[in-house]
Amino acid sequence: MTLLEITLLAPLLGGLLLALLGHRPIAGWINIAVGMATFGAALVMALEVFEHGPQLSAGRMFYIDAFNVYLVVLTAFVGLTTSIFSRPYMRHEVERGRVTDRRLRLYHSMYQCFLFSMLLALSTNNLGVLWVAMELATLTTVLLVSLYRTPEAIEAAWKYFILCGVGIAQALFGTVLIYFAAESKLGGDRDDTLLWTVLHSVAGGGLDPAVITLAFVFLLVGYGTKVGLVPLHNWLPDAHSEGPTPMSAVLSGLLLNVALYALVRVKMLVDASLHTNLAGNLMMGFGLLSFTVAGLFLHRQHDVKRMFSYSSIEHMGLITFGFGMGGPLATFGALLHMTVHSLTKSAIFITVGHACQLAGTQRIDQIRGLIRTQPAIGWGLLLGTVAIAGFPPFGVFISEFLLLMATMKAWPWLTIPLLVGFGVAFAGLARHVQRMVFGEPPPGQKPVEANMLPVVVHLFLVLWLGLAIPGFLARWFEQATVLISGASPL
Amino acid sequence: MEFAALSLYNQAIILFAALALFTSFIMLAQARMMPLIFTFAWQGLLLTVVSVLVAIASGHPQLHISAAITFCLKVVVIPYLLYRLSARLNMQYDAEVIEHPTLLLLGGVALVIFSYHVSQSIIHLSGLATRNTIAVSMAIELLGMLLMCARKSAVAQVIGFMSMESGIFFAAVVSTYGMPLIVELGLAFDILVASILFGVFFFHLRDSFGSLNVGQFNRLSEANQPMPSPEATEPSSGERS
Amino acid sequence: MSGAMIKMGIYGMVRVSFDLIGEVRWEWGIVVLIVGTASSLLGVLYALMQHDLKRLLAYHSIENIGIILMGLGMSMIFLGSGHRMLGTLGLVAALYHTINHALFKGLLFLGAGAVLYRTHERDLDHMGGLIHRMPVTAFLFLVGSVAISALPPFNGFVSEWLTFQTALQAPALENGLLRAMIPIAAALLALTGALAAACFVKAFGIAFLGKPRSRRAARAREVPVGMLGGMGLLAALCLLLGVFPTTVIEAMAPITQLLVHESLPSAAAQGWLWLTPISPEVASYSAPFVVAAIIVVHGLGYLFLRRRAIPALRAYPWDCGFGHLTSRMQYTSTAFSQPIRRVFGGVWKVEERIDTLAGGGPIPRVTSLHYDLHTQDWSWLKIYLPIGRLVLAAANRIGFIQTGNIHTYLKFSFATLLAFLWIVS
Amino acid sequence: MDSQLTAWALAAAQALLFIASAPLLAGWLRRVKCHMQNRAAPALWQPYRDLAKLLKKRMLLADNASWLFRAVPYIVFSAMLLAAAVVPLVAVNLPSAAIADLIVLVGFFALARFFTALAALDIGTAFGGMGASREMMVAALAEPAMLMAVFTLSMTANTTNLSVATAYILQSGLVLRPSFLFALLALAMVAVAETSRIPVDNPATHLELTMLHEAMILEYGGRHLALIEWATQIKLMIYAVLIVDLFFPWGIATDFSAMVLAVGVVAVAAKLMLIAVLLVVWETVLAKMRLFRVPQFLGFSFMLSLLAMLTHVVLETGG
Repeated sequence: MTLLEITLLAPLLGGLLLALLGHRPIAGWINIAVGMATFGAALVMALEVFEHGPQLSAGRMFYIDAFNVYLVVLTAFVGLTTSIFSRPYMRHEVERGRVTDRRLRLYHSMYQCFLFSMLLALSTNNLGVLWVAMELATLTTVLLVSLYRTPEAIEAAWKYFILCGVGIAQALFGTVLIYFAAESKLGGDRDDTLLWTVLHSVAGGGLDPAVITLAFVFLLVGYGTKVGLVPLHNWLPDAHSEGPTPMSAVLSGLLLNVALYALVRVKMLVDASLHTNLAGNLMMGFGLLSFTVAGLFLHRQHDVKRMFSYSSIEHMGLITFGFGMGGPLATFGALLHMTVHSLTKSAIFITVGHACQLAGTQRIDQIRGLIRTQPAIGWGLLLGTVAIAGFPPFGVFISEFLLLMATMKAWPWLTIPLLVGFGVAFAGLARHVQRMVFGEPPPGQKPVEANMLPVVVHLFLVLWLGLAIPGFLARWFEQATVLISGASPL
Repeated sequence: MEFAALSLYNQAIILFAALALFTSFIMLAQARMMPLIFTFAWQGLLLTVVSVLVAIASGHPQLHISAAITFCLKVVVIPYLLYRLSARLNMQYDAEVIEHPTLLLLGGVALVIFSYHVSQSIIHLSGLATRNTIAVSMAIELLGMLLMCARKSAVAQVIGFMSMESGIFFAAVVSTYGMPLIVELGLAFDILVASILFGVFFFHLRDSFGSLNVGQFNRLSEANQPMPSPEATEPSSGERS
Repeated sequence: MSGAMIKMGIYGMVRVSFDLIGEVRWEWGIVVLIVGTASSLLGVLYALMQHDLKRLLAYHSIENIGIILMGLGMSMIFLGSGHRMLGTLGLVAALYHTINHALFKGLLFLGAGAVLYRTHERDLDHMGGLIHRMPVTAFLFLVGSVAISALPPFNGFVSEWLTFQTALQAPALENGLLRAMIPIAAALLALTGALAAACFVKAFGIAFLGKPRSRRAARAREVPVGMLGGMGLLAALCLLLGVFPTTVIEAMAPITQLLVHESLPSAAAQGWLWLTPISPEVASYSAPFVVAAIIVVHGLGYLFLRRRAIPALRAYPWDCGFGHLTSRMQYTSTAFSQPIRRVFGGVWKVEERIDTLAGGGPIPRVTSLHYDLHTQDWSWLKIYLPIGRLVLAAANRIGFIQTGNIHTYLKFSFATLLAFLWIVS
Repeated sequence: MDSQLTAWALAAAQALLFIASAPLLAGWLRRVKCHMQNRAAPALWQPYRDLAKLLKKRMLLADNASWLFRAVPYIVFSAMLLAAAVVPLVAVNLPSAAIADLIVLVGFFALARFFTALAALDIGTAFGGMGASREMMVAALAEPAMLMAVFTLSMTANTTNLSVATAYILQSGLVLRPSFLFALLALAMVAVAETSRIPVDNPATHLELTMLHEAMILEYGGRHLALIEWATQIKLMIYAVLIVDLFFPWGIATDFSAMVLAVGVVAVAAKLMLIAVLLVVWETVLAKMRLFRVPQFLGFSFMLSLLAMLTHVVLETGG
């Protein structure tokens, strides 16, 4: 069994096992164990890829290169830490009566299935399977979003389901069009035609530009819905705020990344066959719009998880903008930003989850004085916010700075909206978080059982990435950058 | 190419495609629940027939498989599920009010023209005689989306969604003789799961909101929400350092 | 906190702009230089108007960041135009000032903390006379003040001197505009330095000198040895870094090697006694001599003047013959900065109000006088607040996107798709 | 090694000569002024007598004077002493010039001013506060103007080392640089402001509305006052020497033979006498200006120095 198979099978089998096992207390631990197995296998696989270069599995079904392997590791890692967090969190939710035992089983099972679908989406070599996995990810998370069965949760899940379903259907149409273009070019073995490796190798030779352009529009709208690009983003704040917090952490930290990954893969194809900057320009426009609008939305939030989900939209917009800009520096920055954003945002959601349990509500104006009631949570939230707002010495600062630099080089005038956007977003976060952390705690507020280990680990990693990108990681990013943009940033 | 010069198979394909498009329009205008579901099943059947015809005409036997899948899903399983659900939810005789039906149909016509315009740039690639059906498939997809936009009922939305999928599937059949098998299987699996989930959600929705009118779901609206009170607008430059 | 936090920002900038980007463009240098100059000047001007000690120090951080940025900007300009040595000089100046700022700002914040600890006052106008009650703190704060005001022989002076030296090499540039611009920036740096000195004369003078202005200040005690030790260490470092700059610059060589693959061998070419950043003919500075001279003068003064003199007599201050001196007759911090406030009037929004209450009687006599002064940065009023309002208004309006209605959302999606299809076809 | 030693000895001698002759310049200034204004003049060495008297007097300290108050005179004096040591009075190429360059010189002045202002605040009198506040304002405005003027010179000579700059100008002979003209004017105006002369300040009054520098040192007496007065005289002399040596360096000694040195002494004495006369004329024809006219005055000098710099860049380097 190859490492890749372990990486994929562990969550799949884990999901089945957890579905059979029911709600026993050990389920939480098994969840963690499966996460660990996945992460371990992914890490070893990553090291192998790092040493020996891209791997194509037997039957060419899976393709692992520098770009997706690091996302695989990131996914497995955040999946692991979130499962560590979710054990006490979900137990607390059961105690509060928000979740029944049956649903806890559903939660655990779906959690692993969701991880499986994301890992599949990342590692597959087939654009069609990529689409299938993305749809699967939607289906599994729909159940998780509606876990609490409150009217709001149901409503959010429904919107998520319909909007993402529609979106992903557009992506399917785009995939069909790509297949159409490739098929008319290649003929031959039909099963190979949608393979990424095959497509990428023929793309330079000229897939039909008109078809590819149309396909890209459909794919952009489709996967863009999942990325949460404005104006396709409307499902995102609902789904993030109404689902259980571990779900929000993985949705923000991982699902958006995977969708963006799909988009970038497609963009690589399109760029290779179009020789214009159409794809990049569309992505830049989309990204900038999302970045600005989401920053404004931050100001008007009453719900803390909703606020941070808008922050996710904002950062996704920024990353899309970066990838859209292309060029080694921007791509490097966008890759780095993807990483640090996932780490930071999942840490923030974990902290926010504890904070909400502490205050018994998600309403910002009722969460106060965290730092006094439970300093670990208060500091976690504060540092997380500082990090996500792009303050040095955290890694987000470095990646945002890189993106700014790249913008300054390629599109000097766009630096201004970017800087304004940073300011607006920071103000939006600061005005809410400051009061949540430092305000006067309401009487009778008691600390809760919290596992801050994932937060500490995540923030530490982000800090580390901000202080010094470790050599192997830098080379890794560099390889990925070369893959995507064709040139090295270093 | 002159239409009359086409083989009978191809003429039949184009005919059935036109009929499928027509069913889309019917769905758009159909206010009552049961006929809507049936129309959807009819559309599925037309697609199946097209697939089989294409399979025979082009000699791609694997299209038979996808035709079989389509038949099972779009003609049997999903309509049946929807029918059962409507019956259990006691809404099979419901009819919803369609606002501006004429405008909606005109919009549908515009969409057909639009998709024809869009597909003009790509159909030259196809070697198939029936390549103009690509425009039809895109139109079916867009009409499905229009249906979702226009209808208030959750069931109608699901039908619109499924109709979109049909359109895409149709596009795959007429442009490239279907997708690779693994993709088709995955797709079928996803659609099956989705339709089951939709069913589950109907109950949840009714439990939570008392109806399946999705237009009423706006608990999570931000449009009329006031801004958070501006407590913290005092200058805090002292903390700046 | 301030010292370290800001370091991080500079660190990030330096690291990214020199390390990752590699090729430095001089256009960016201009931007950095302008931003640095503006923030240093405005920072010190705003600081001057503060009477809250910590806030005053915070504004000085803005000023010092500006100075660091000036060094960096010039470094970028020189590097970008191919003058590697001079670029290194600018970088060394910036890095040196970064270290120095951390040291003296840390010292000053600790000092402010010590004062806060014993008097519970942050307002300068409620302090006064602390030099008698807290002599050691006063001395250490004075060291910090001298250092931040860029006076020899302390560390702040060295880095500012290096910045000046960098600026003076502007004739080496080909671009006439730059040649003219950089010296002007340097002159503004001089203005900043002089204003900083004025500000710290005010801060130290009002807080530590004169008579106590409040009961708390009158009852203050010296802080515990632990706190003094921390400050003492920083003060010693301030002096050491000021007196032995050559050693420091040599120690920084690996950093500059890493960043721009260059170091400044000429800086210490004449031995540790002489700091000669470019060559001894161009400029040199010997801090050890300065310290030695000050010590010698003090020694001679003691030998010839103090030792033989009769012990000094204590008396009322003369004060041009005015009578008894009370603490309320002293200059306040507001009064102290009044001339500068007049001169640079446009920089702040000044609200001045004088309430007089005239007593009754045939000849109106002023019985009570109340003076109220409120200064705010224009930048806050004219930039931040309107922008803040604008953002809030925009945020308020933009809520319409999130109607909560799934049909609206679907329409967005549909419209986007159609629009794009229209665009590309 | 031997020549090194001689050079150092000469440097020390020059510094001593500098500080020793500073009161003489002040005396000369006063004398000329009296003549100009038809008053009976004091003796040329009257300043020495004043200093000696002050040095001998018993100290009288305000009762709340702190240690800072007592240390300030020494700090101020040593700053001026150092400044005097680096300015080439009689000869260039002396090793002491390397201790500090023009910028450090400005730094010394700033150091002295900083501590004088602090000492003024120490007692807590309103006069002290007023003096300190005004002095710092004037300094803030004068310093950039002065540095700009100095920068013009040092950009021409490509050095901030005073001795090297003087030697450069001496060597290049008579060059009619417009930038130098502007810089000279600017520097002269700054010097007037910095040495507390009319029209910025009036060193001779104790009228509260007019005084700047005097207000700061009101509470000093005895040897402290002597040191501060002496330092002030040195400062005046430094400015005078700066102007004459930087702009009119002719006659200054470039090697250390006795003859050349003697010529240097005579030349500098003559030039200083002349500039003192000019200063007196200036002070006699002008009236003290209102405090808030001072910024305009210094602004004008800043503009001049800016002009100097720009003419240097635009006209003289052909950039």
